Amino acid sequence: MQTKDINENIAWAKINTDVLRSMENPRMGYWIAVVACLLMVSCAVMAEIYQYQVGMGPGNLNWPHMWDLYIATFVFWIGMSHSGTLLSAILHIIGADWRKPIYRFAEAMTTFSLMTAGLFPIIHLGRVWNMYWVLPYVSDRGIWPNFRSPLIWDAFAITTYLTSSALFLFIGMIPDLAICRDNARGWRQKLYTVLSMGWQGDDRQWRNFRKIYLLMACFLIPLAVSVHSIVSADFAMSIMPGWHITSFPPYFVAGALYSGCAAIITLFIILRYFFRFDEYMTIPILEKTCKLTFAIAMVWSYLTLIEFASVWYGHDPVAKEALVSRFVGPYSPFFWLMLFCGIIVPFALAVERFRRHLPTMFVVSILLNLGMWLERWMIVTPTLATSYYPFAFDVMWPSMVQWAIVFGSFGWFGLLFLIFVKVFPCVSMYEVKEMVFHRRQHNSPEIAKQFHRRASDRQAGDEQPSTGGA
Amino acid sequence: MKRYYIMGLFSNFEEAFAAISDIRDHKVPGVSVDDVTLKSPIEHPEIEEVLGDRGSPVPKFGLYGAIFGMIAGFFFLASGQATFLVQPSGGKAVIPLPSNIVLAYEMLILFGVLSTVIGFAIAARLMTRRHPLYSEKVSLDQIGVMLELDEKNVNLVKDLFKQHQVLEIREEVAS
Amino acid sequence: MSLKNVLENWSDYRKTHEDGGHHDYEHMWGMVVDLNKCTGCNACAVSCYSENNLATVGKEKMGKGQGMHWLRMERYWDEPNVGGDEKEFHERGASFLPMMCQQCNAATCEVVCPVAATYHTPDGLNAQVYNRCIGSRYCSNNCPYRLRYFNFYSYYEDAWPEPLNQQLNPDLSVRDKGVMEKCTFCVQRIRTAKDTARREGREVRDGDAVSACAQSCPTKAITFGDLLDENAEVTKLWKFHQVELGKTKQDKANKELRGYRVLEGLNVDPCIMYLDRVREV
Amino acid sequence: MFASIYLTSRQHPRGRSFMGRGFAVLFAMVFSMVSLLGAANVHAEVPNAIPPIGTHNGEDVPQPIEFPHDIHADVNEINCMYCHTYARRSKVAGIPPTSKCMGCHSVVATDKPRIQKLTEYWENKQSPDWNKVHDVPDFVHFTHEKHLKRFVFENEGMDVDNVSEVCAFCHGDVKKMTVANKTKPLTMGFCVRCHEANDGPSDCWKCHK
Amino acid sequence: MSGNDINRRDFLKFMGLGGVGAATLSGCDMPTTVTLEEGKEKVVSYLAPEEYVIPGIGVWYASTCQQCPSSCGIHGRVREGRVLKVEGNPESSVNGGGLCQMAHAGLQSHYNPDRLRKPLIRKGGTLTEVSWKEAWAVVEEKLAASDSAKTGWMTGTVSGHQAVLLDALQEANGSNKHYVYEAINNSVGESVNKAMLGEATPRYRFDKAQSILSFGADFLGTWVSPVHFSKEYAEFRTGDRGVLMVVEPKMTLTGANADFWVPAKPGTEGVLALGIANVLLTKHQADAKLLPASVRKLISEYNVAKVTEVTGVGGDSVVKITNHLKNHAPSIVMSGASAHEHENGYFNATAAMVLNILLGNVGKTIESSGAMPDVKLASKTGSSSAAMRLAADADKGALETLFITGANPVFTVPSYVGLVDKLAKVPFKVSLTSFMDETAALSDVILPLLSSYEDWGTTAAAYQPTEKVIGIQQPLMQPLYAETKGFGDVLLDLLKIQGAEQYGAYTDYYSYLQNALYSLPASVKQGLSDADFWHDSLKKGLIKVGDAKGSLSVKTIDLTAPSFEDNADFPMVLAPSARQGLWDGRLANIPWLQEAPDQITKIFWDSWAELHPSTAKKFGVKEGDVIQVESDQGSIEAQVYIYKGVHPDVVAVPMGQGHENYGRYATNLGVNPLKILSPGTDKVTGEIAAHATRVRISKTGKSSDLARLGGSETQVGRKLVSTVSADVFRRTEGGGNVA
Repeated sequence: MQTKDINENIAWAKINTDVLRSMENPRMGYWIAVVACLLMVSCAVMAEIYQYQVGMGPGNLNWPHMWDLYIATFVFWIGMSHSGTLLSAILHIIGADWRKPIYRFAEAMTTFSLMTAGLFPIIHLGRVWNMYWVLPYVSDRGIWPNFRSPLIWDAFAITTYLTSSALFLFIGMIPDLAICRDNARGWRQKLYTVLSMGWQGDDRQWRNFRKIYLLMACFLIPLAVSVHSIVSADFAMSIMPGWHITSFPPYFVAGALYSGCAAIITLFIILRYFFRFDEYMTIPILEKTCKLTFAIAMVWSYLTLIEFASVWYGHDPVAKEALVSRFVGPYSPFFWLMLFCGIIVPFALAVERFRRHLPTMFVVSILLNLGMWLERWMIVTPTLATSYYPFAFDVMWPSMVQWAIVFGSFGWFGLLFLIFVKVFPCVSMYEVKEMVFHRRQHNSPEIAKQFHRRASDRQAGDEQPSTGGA
Repeated sequence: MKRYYIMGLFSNFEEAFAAISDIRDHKVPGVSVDDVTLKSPIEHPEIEEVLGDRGSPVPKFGLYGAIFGMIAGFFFLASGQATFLVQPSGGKAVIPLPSNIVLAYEMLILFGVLSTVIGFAIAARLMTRRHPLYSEKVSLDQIGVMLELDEKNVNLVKDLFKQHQVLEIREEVAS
Repeated sequence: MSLKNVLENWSDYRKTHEDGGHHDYEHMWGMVVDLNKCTGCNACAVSCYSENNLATVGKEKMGKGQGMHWLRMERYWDEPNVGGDEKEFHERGASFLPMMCQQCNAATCEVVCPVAATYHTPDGLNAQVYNRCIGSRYCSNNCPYRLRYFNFYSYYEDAWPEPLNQQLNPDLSVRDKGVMEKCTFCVQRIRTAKDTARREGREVRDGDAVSACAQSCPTKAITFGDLLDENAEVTKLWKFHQVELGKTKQDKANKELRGYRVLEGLNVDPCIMYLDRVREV
Repeated sequence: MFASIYLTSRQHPRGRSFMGRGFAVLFAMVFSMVSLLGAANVHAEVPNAIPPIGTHNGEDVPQPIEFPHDIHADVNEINCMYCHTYARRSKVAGIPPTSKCMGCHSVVATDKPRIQKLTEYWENKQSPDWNKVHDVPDFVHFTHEKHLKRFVFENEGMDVDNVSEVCAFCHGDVKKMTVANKTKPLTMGFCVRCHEANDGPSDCWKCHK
Repeated sequence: MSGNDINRRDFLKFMGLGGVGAATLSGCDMPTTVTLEEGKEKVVSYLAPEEYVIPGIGVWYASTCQQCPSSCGIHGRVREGRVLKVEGNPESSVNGGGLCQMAHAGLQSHYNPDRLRKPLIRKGGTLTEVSWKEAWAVVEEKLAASDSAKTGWMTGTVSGHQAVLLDALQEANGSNKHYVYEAINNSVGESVNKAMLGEATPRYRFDKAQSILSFGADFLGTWVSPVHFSKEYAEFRTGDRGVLMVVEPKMTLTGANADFWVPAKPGTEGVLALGIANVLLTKHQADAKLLPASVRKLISEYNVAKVTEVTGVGGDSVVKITNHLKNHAPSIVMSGASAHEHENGYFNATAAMVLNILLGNVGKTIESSGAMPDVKLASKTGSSSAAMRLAADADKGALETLFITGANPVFTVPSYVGLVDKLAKVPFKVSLTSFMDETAALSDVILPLLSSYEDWGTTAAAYQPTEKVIGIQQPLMQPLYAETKGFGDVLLDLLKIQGAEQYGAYTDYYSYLQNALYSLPASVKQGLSDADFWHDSLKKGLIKVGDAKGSLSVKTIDLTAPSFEDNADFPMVLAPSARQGLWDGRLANIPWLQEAPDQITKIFWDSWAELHPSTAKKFGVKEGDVIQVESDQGSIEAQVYIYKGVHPDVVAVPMGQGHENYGRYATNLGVNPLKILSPGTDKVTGEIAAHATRVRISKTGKSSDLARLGGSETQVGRKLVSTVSADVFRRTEGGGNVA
C-alpha cells in the first residue's frame, strides 16, 4: 500500500516528459468530452437566445419567484471557485507541500468556475443588453450605479477575484511555461515564448518569484473570504426571512470551500485516470484532500445546524415559518436530499477503505457537489415561496429554459477546462521537482549537514567539499 | 580588454554551490560572487547562504498598491455618490460607510495584486531578451553557474568548474 | 472638485432616514385606506389599470403569477384578532385589503437596486425609472409586501390590439419586457396638479392631486393627499388616529383608535395608513 | 470650449452638481468628440442662462411643404410662439394649424407654389402630415412650458422677442433654415449638462415616468 | 375638470396631435436611449382648433355611463381627441363621484377590437359585411313588405328621449310589442313595492338606517344601483355604525361585508322573514295593526322551531337578527335576486316587506322617491318575464319583424325556453348592437351602433335618490368607424320610414335632442336661454327636472304559505349568482373585467362552482377538481372552489361566462349556468325562477389548479387586516367625533 505522497526518486527529466506528454496528442475520449460539452453549451445558448427574445417569462419566473435557479447556480459556481485558493494559497502559506501536484488544476478550476459564475448575474437580468450599467463608468449623463446594492458589490468582488486568481494562476505557471517553451515546436512554441515572458530561471527571477507568490497568496485568502461573504450579502443584507441570517457569510464560505474540495476530488480522479498521473496524483494525496474535505464538511454541517438553531431560537415567527416550510414545504424533498448529501455522505470520507477506493470517491464527490448545489437552491427558493406576505405565497417549479441554462453552464466549465489541460501543464512541473528535491534532502540528511558545515565555517577555508550525489 | 560570459552546467546543486563558494573564497582573483548568476530548474531553499542575501522590492509594490487602492477606491465612490444626488434611497445616507468600506476593501486587494504583478515584472527583469548562454537543460534538470569576467580569468574559472565535475561549459564574448 | 464637495458637505451626505433623510421634502404624499368603508368591489383596481397603462396578460400568464395588478384587492377569510374561523360559515364576511405600493420612506427595495432605477424623490415618493431598470428583480425580492411587478414578456405587444391602444395614457410610458414596475401614486396626476398650481401661481392645494384609486372609490374609502400639508384630509386623519411617520410602533394615547400601517414593525416606514375593519362581535 | 466645461461643472449649493470638476478631463474627451462638428454657440442675448453644449448634424427630413423658417422667423421676424402657440401652455409646442397659415396666406404670396399647395390642403379640409424632426424617446417627457417659463417668462431681463434664442438652445438656429433639421444631439447627456449648469431639477422622475 | 361650451360635433372632427401614440418604453432597441432617427414619426396638426383645445392637456367632459342600467354620471378625460379615462361625475346624485369597475371598463368596450365596424346582412345563410346604405335598403324594403303592427322591439332598459322616440315609433307602427328584458333585474321587488307601497322603486335611506337586513339583495354588487348604494353604505357605516345582516344561499359582495351572514335554504327566505316577524310580535310586541288578520295568523304559525326546520337557520340566529333589527332602529329589510327567483319569489319579497311594515320602516327609511315629471322620459325597467313573452309571441307567429338592442336573450334565457327555435319563426330580425353576440348571430341584419362614448342620448335612471335628473350622454370623441350610427339616429330614420311627419324636420338625433331640451319647461331651465341651458347641461352632464314627491302608504297584503318539497335525484340547488364585473355576460368581452378577479373567490378568466367544505367532504372533491353539475335540462362542468360562504345544499356557479360567440376575450371561456335551468317561474309575476333549479353534482376526475389570485386564504398571523368591534368604533369615532 502506497504511503508516500510521492516517490522522491523520480528523475526530474521524467517529470517533464510525463507532464508534457499529457499536453499532447489528445485521444478519442478527449474529443468525445469536447463534443459533449459543446452540445451542453449549445443547449444553454439556445435557451438564452429564446429568453433574450421573449423575456424572463418562459423560465417560469413569476411573482414572487423573481430569482430562481440562475442565482442559485451563480452562488454554486462562485463557491466552486474557492477550492483553488484554498489549495494554492492557504496550503502554500502553511507549507503543506503535498498540494504541489494538484494545485494547478485546482487554480484553473477557480478561474473557470468564476468565468462561469460571472455569466449568471448577466443571464438573469431582464434587460441583458444594459448590463454594463452596473459598472461605475463616468458618463456625461452623470448617473452612477447604486453602490449600496450587494449586486454591485458582487460585480466588484467578482471582477477583483477573477483578475487576481487568473494572475495567480498565470504567475505560478511561468516557470512551467518556460519548460514548455523549451520543449515545444511550432505555434505552441510561439505561444509559450510569449507567455513565459523570457523566464530563464536565474536566481533573481526565482527570488522575486517566491516573494510575489507568497504575497499574492496573502492577498488571495482574504479576497476569497470577502468574495463569498459578499455573495452571501445578496441574501443576508435583505430583510427576507430565511435570507436575513447573521451566520450566512461564514456559512457561505464554508459551503464554498466544501463544494470546491469536492470538485477537486472529482477532477483529481478524472485527471489521474485519463492522464495516468498515478505517480503524481497519488492515493495518499487524495487521502489528504479527502480528510481536508471531511473537516470542512463537518464545519459546514455545524454551521447549517447553527443556522437552523439561530432562526429557531431567534423566535421571529416569520423566519421560523420560512424555516419550517423548508423542512415540510413543497420543496422539502430537495431540502432533505441536500441535508443527506451534505451531512451524511461526507462520513464516507472518514473511512480509509473508501478514501482509497477511487470509484467510491468519485461517486461521493459527485454527491457532495449535488448537495452543495441543492443547498444554494434551497436558500434562494423557499424564502421566495413563503415570506412576509401571505397573499404572495406561491410554489414555482423552474421550466426547461432555466434547467437548460444551468445544465449548459457545466458544459461551458468543462469546455474551458478541457482546453486548459491540453494547452497548459495541469501538473506543476517545477513544484513537483521541488517537492521531490525536498523529500530527497529530507531523506538523506547528511547532504544537508554538509551544506550547513560548509556554510557555517567558511572563513576556516579548509578542505574541499565532498560532493554528495543526487 | 574583452569581457566574456561563461556558464558551467552542473548535474546538481552541491557541485554548483561548491564552485560558487570557491569563487566567493576568491580562488579566482578579480571575480566576485556578485558577478555570479545561478540558473536552476527550481529554487534551492538555502540559496541565500551561497549567493548572499539579495533583496526583492516586490513586497513594497504590494503595500503601496494596496494603500492607494483603498484610499482612491473610497473617494472615487464617495465623489460619485456625492455628485449623483437623485440617489438617496431606502433612508440610507448618500455616502453609506458599510458599502463603501466593502468596496474599498475590494479595491485594496485589486490594486494590491496589480501593482505586485507589475513590481514582479520589473524586479525580475521579465520580458527581456533571454541570455545568449541560456540552455534548455536548465529548465530540465541541470544547474547553471554564469559569470561575466575578463578574458584573462576565463581559463581559471574553467579549471575551477572542471574541479567540480562540470558537465558542460559555454562561453561567449560579451558585446 | 467633487472631492472637495464630498468633504465640505460630509455631514449632510451622512444624514440617514433617522436624521430626517437627505431630502428636505417638498411634499410627502400619503394615503389612508378605511377598511370599514372598503367593500372590496375592485373599482380601484380597474381604475388603476386604465390610468396607468397596465397590461392584461390573459388567463394562462395571470395564473402563473405573471400579472400586472399594481393595486391588488386582497381577500382573507380569517380575522386574526377576533377569531371565530371555526364556525360553520364565514359569518362576518370577508376581510378585504386593497394593497398598493406603500411608498415606504425607508424602502428596502431602493437600497438594493444595482443601477439606482428606484430611489426616493423629493416628494417622498418611491420612484421607479423604467428606462433605467435593467431587470435584476432584486427590489421585488426585497419588498416585504411583494408589491413590485415585473414585465416577464413584452405584454404591450398583444395587450392592446388596435384600437385598444388608443386608450393608452400618453402621460406615462408603456413598459416593455424586462422592466420592473409598481404603483406610482399616479405620479402623472401629481405632476399635472403641480403644473396647474404653478400655472395659476399658487401652492398645490389638498384635492388637486388625487390618485385614480382614491378618485373612483364608490365609498370614498381611500383618501389621498400631502402629509406635510396641515389642512389636508390625510394629515387630519393621521393625526386623529395618532399614527406618525418614522415609528416602528405607534404609542397612541387612545389605544382604541384604528389607524395602523401594515408590517410597520419592519421599520420600512410606509406612507399608507389603514383603518381597522369593523364588525359587530 | 474648455471654458464651457468649467461652467458646466460649476459648483451648486449643497454640491448639487452632477459632475465634479474632477472629471473635467473626461468631459473634455466627451465634448471634443461632439464639438469637432462645430463650436458651441454662446447666446449673449439670454440672461441667466448657460446654453447646452453639443451639436449634431441631422439629415434633411422631407416635408409635404418645404416651410421656409428663415423667411418667416428671420426676414419677417415673426415670433416663434406666434405659430408654435402651445409651447408656452403645454408640454408640446404644436404645429400651427392650417387655419393659422391661411390667416395670412389667403392674401399673402398666393402665387407661390408652396402656398398653392397649402391652399389646396385647406380647400379639401385636411392638414398636412408633417414629419417629426426633433424626436425624443417615448419615455422622455419633455415639456416646452416649463423651459419657456425658466428662460423667458420668469427670467427677468429677458425680452420675449428674443425667444428664438431660447428655442435655439435645443432646436438650433432655425432662423437660418428653411425646413428645420436637427442640429442638437438631444441626448440625455445634453439635457443633463444643461440642467446642471442652469440649476435645473435633478430628479429622474421629472422627465422619465 | 371643466366641460366646455361648444358645438361638440365640430370639436370632435379634429384629429389628435401626434395621432395615436402613447409612450412606449422600447426595450430591445438600445439606440432609443441615445438618439432617434429624425422624420420617423408623423405629426398631424389641427385644421382649425378651438381656443381651449391645448394638445398635451386633457379636458374632462361629462356624460352618462351605459355599462349597466343604473346609469351613473361620468367625466371622461379627453386628450388630443381621444378619451383616455373615465371618472365619476361628482354632480350626479346617482353615484356622486364614485364609479364601479364596470364603468371604468367602458373605455374597453368603446375601444374594443371586436366592435362591429360595418353592417352585416344575411346573404344565403351567412352574415356578410355591407355598407350602411346597402343594409338600410334591406331594412326599408323588408319593413315595407311586412305588417308594421307585427313589429316587435326587444331592448334592455331604455329611458330618456330614446324611450320617447321608441314609443313614438311603436305608436306609428301600431304595435305594443316592446319587450324590456334584463336578466339581472328587480322586477319581483318592483311589483311587490307597487302592490304594497304604491311605488315601484321607493327610496331606501341607508344613510338613515341603523340596521339592514337583506334577503339576497346584493346592493353593493348588482342590485338596482350598486354605486349609489355603496355611497350610502359608507354613510351607513360611519358615525353610529349600522349593522348589516345578509341572508342568501351564496355569499355576494354585500354578504362579504355583512356583520352577520346567514345562509338559508334557497327559497325559504320568506319563511325566515315570517319567523323574524313572529319573534318581533311575540318577544318585542311589535305593532302589527297594519297587517291583516290572515297575515298575522300566518306569522304566528311560523314559530322559531318551525322556521329552523324549514329554513335550516338556527333559532339563535333568528333571535340574533331580530334583536339587531330591534336594537338598531330604524332598519331596512330588502329582498333581491336569490330570494325573488323562485316559484314563491313574490311571497318572499312580500314577507320581507311585511317586516318593514312591522318595524315601522315605511316612511322612515323607505321613502317615496316620487315620479319623473315627464313620465315618457322615465326609465322602462326590464324583467326576465319579457323574454318569456317574446318567446311566446314569436312562437305563435305574432311577430314579423323584431328589433333587438341592448339585450342578448339567446345567451341569458334558459335553454328550456327554446328561444332559438322560436326566434327562427320570426321572418325578419334586426340587431342594433356594437358587438357580434349569440343573439345578433341569429338575426338577418346587424346594424352596428356607436359606442356609448360616441353617441348622443339622455337617460333617466330607474332608481333616483333625490330630485329627478336626466343624465346627458354626450360624445367623448368622434366615432371610430364611419359605418356606424347612433341608436337615436336609427330610431329617427325608422320613424321617417313610418312617415311620422313631425320628425321629418330633424336632420339627426343631435338636432332632435337639442330641440327636445330647448322645449323643456322653464322651471327646469332655471331661466337660462336655450343656448346657455344646453351648454350648461352639457357641462354638468345632467339636467335637474325636479320631482313630484309622492308619499308611501301601506296597501293590501296577502300571504299564502308556501310549500317546499325535496327532490331525491337532485339533492342540491343551483345558484347562478350575478357577478359584479361581467354583469349578465354583456361585459364578458372586456379584458380588464376578465382579469380583475372575482371579489369573493379571486378567480379570473373563468367560471367555477362554489361548494361548502362539508359538501365537498361528502362528495370527496377538493379545490380545483372539475365537477359536473347536472340538472334535468343538461349539465355543465366547472372547477370547485371550497369555502364557508355558501349553503351546504347549494352549488353556486356565477353567470356571465360561457359565451359561444362574443368576441375574442369572452368566447369559449367558462360555462353558462343559465343554460341548465329547469322550468319554473314565479307564481305571481312570471319571472324566471333562476335560483330554484335542483341539481346533482358528480366528480369528473379531472383536476387542475384554480386560476386564482393570491397564495393564501388567511393572514397566517400577520396583522394585515385587523378587526375591531363596532362598540369600540362607536366609542372612538361614533357620534360625529371624526377627523
